[in-house]
Amino acid sequence: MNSEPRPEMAAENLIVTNPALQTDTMFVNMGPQHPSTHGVLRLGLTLSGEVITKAVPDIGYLHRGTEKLMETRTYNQCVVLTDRWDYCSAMPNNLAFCLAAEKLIGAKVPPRAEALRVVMCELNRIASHLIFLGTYGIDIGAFTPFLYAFREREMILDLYEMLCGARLTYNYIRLGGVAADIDAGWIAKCREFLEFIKPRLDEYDTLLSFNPIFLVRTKAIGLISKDSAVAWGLSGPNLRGSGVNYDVRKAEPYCGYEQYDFEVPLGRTGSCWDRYFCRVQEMRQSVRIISAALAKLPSGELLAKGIAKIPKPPPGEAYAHVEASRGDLGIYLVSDGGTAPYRLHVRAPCFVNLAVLQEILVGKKVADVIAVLGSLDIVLGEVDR
Amino acid sequence: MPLTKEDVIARLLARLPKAEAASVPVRDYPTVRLGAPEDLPAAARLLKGELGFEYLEMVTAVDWLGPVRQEGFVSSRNPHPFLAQAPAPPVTPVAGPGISYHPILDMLWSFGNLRENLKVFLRLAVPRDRPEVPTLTGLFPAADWQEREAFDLLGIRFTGHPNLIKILTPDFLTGHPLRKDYVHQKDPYDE
Amino acid sequence: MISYFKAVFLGTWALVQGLAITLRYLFKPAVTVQYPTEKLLPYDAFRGALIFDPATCIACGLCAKACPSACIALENQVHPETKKRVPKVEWYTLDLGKCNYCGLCQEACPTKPKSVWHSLDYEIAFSSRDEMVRCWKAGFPLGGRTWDAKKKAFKDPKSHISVRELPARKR
Amino acid sequence: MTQRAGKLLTATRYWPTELWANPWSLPRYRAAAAWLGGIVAGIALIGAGVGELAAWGDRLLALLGRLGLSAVVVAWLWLLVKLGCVLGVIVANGLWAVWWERKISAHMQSRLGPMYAGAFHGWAQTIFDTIKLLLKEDVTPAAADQVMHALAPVVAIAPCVMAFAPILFGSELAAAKLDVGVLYIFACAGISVIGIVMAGWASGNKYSLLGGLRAAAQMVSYELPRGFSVVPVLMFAGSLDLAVIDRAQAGYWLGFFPRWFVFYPVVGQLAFLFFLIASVAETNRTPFDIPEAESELVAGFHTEFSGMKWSLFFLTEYGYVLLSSFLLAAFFLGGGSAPLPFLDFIPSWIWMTGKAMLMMFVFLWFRWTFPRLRVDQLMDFNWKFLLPWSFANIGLAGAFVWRGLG
Repeated sequence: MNSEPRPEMAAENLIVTNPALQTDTMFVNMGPQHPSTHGVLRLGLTLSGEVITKAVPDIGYLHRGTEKLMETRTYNQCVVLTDRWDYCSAMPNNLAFCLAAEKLIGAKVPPRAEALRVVMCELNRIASHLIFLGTYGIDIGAFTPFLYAFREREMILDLYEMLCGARLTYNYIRLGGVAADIDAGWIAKCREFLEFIKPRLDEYDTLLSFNPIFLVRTKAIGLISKDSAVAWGLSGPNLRGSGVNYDVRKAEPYCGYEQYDFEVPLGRTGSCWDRYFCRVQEMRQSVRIISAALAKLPSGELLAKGIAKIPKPPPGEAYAHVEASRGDLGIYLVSDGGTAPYRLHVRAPCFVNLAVLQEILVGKKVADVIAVLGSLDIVLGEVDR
Repeated sequence: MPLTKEDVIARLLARLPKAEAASVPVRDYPTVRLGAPEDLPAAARLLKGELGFEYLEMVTAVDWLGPVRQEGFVSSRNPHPFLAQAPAPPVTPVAGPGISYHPILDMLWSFGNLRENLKVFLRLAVPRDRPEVPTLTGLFPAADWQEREAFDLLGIRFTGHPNLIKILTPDFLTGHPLRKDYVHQKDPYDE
Repeated sequence: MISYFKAVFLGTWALVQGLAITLRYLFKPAVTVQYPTEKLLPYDAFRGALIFDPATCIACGLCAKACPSACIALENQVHPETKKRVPKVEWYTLDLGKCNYCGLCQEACPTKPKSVWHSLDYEIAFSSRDEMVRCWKAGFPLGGRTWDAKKKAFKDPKSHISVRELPARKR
Repeated sequence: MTQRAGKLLTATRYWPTELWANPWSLPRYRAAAAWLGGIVAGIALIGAGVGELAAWGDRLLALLGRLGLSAVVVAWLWLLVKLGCVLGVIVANGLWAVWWERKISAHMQSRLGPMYAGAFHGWAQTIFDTIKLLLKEDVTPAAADQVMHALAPVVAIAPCVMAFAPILFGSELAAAKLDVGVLYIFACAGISVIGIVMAGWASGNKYSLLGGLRAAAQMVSYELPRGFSVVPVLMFAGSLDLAVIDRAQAGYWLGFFPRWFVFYPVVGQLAFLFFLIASVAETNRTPFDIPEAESELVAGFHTEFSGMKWSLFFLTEYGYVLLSSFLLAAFFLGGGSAPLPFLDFIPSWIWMTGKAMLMMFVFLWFRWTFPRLRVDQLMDFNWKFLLPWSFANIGLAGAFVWRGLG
């Protein structure tokens, strides 16, 4: 099986354009109820044979208007709503909102809380990337890695349940700190998990990453060039898969990320496989960060002093962004001095990442739609908010 | 020689005579207030071309009309034994002290320079009744959906946008939900 | 030519390695729980269905204020003679259909032990809207009762809140 | 305030780190191992007690002959008996294969699979599923071509049943003795694709249409390497008759090493692999399941089928899996001969079925390990790799035969 890209067989050249052939295009409606659109995404595909000539993503089926809802909630209550954006990795959502609100309030987060935030966000990154890995396997047709990934993710969810009582919508990171402390038992369990996941990641590499069938399905598919990735505003592994070295954790370190030694995995060509493998490598880096953070966990308070139960930040505007599992999650927060945010805007990474789909799908095959869409790793809860 | 925040503001102000440094900046970031919508393409070209801000991060706006109105909120339809009306939304926003509301939409763009790790915010006040702003889709493809979102939720018309249609809210919904005077109208899915 | 055979061989070898992994797991014990016959007990911190104890409640209303989705409603008892409010709850309702399971009410509750807290019950399900509203009044059982909107009467919830919440009552 | 039924697992969270540390300490693990060993030994012993099924068939035929009926009636009766047996095998295989697939896939994925129906490891699950399918409403979409839609599953399954006629279920145990058995099987199996294309076209669904067309292209293409990869076997055996091929593999080299075709150096293994791959592609199973690729085409050509029509397609698929498994066993794995001389006491039909089941396991194993190829890659693989190399393999086999090694 050769995985070399062959320009003469490139899908772009297969679109029938000769009018003498009397061919007709076919409109295929993919979603919102389709097994592989990862939620309620609808794609309007115009096909010429099996080759796509036009793709129109249609979103909004899951729009819940959280930005509006937050205008009538106190800052503490807003944290609860942030959980619902990217429900596969809710910790960074909590964190981004809290960072923005803390900027407005001017709170100083204690070091132990910062370290715990890092641990939880990185655990969440592993959990989220495991979901990606599993579902991407299904998209490509391999069912088994999905259940392996969920088996490992289950352990992370158990850790979260032990910690804060919830498995998906944590409401753990609060204004000025975190809600619960970890004890020796938790740390032991977490180390057990970290030791367990390392060989599993190698198994995924065998089952998926370096499986020749997987390689021919994802290498040289869905290419996004460096310039194109930046111009479309991609972020997270999608941007780094194209070789752009931009990670908020390195660019604007928050929560003391500058203390931890980790690498930012980069792809080379911006293909589906590069984006996929960036995530796999990020899991390895996350394991590293968590181990380091647990090793030198500072002691002390969990919550900053002097934050009111119902905070009223002084009027002003703040922008905070974090490297969420799916990219650069930015929160723009405006306070008018009241108890509720006057205006909150989410720069949702999935929403921005998804927009590139309409460009890169053209000329691909139907089977590649799934490969490309899956590699962008969207969560419709965050796309639609 | 690395670019600094001050450089960026200075270069922008030098090119755009009507612009000024924003009086209320986005905390910790350089913020420039544009004088007129016509300045925007020039500013964007300057940012993208000469200053290397190739990354359009955010397009949004703030409606400074005043605290949100709560009429029309959908309350729970679960039958309640003791109350005729289910409990209302928990917090009624009140006007903060010392802040003046005025009927404008305050646009906000955020550009990033990934090489220098810099970010710059552009602001622009547009009137609520005729919010027209030139589009940036030609320069930044990322503006496509973000502008559509701002159009859908805040009703800003981006002149020159190739496909300015609703993106998040359903087709039957009229009005722009993130405007402060938006009142929920009954729709078939309320029940 | 050599590279061609090498590619074929390495590809086949990678596939065989994948097969070896799945074969290995074939002989490992399953990690799943046979749900209806086996049930996991959640950790003590677990935020399951909300539960309320009228005996310890002082009707301060902090929980209702803390709730982000307005799912809590309550009314103070009024002293029959003086007509003054006493720190006792007359009725208390939890709309589990609106509950976010965020734990803010439990954190806001000032009594010790908590008067409203997340039990360990993860098996709540409703078949109609009125079942979602759990009501507590004097004389109601710990699990509360639900309001039958058609018959205008209280009834016991079809899905009982299990007694498992008792050891995990939050302090 | 009642605690709902169910055993509460308080002590341990089910973490794989705990469970896999020492699996033999788990009672259910030991019990499962004992059951497995017991079942295998039991089947072998029962088989040894029953003896050759072909002999029982001869006895039954002799019994029919002694009833005093005319020869024509006996022939027809005998035909009906054989037809019933083959149909029974196909239906029973549908039940068994689905259950087996679910169990195998579950255990490969660290799950248990069906556990409730029938008490013991959910053995009755597929029977209840069949009842459900029988009772299900038969929906024909409004946009469908009614006649074609109803006809498609029949056109798909009929050739499958026909193809089973010369299949060897043990040495000399076949419904029909055909000198051109191999050709006949391939010819019949090729017809099913018409049913699948009909299904895809008649459904009036774009996904189904794409699935049907993909199926047509794929099955027609993979017929070729499938046919060519058995040519070395036919050359070695010198016949198209499955019974002859079976007999040609009996006996042992050096008294212990079975003379199976798969053990012929290089040529045997290559032919086996090519035939296996082409068979997987013919039966539309992962990694070649693009006609029904559920993540792209929802369910491909059977998206719009429900109830019994759908299960006929399913029966066809599993029927072909069984057919391919038996063919693999007969062509390459020595048919009914025992792998070691001292195991001869177990009759040939047990060996044959066992080897077929092993091959079926390989099918399942592939399915639950590999991702799926894309349409054009699948075609590339066939025309640019499989087909040329199966030709080369024929040449290699020719060299073997020429040197008198066959």
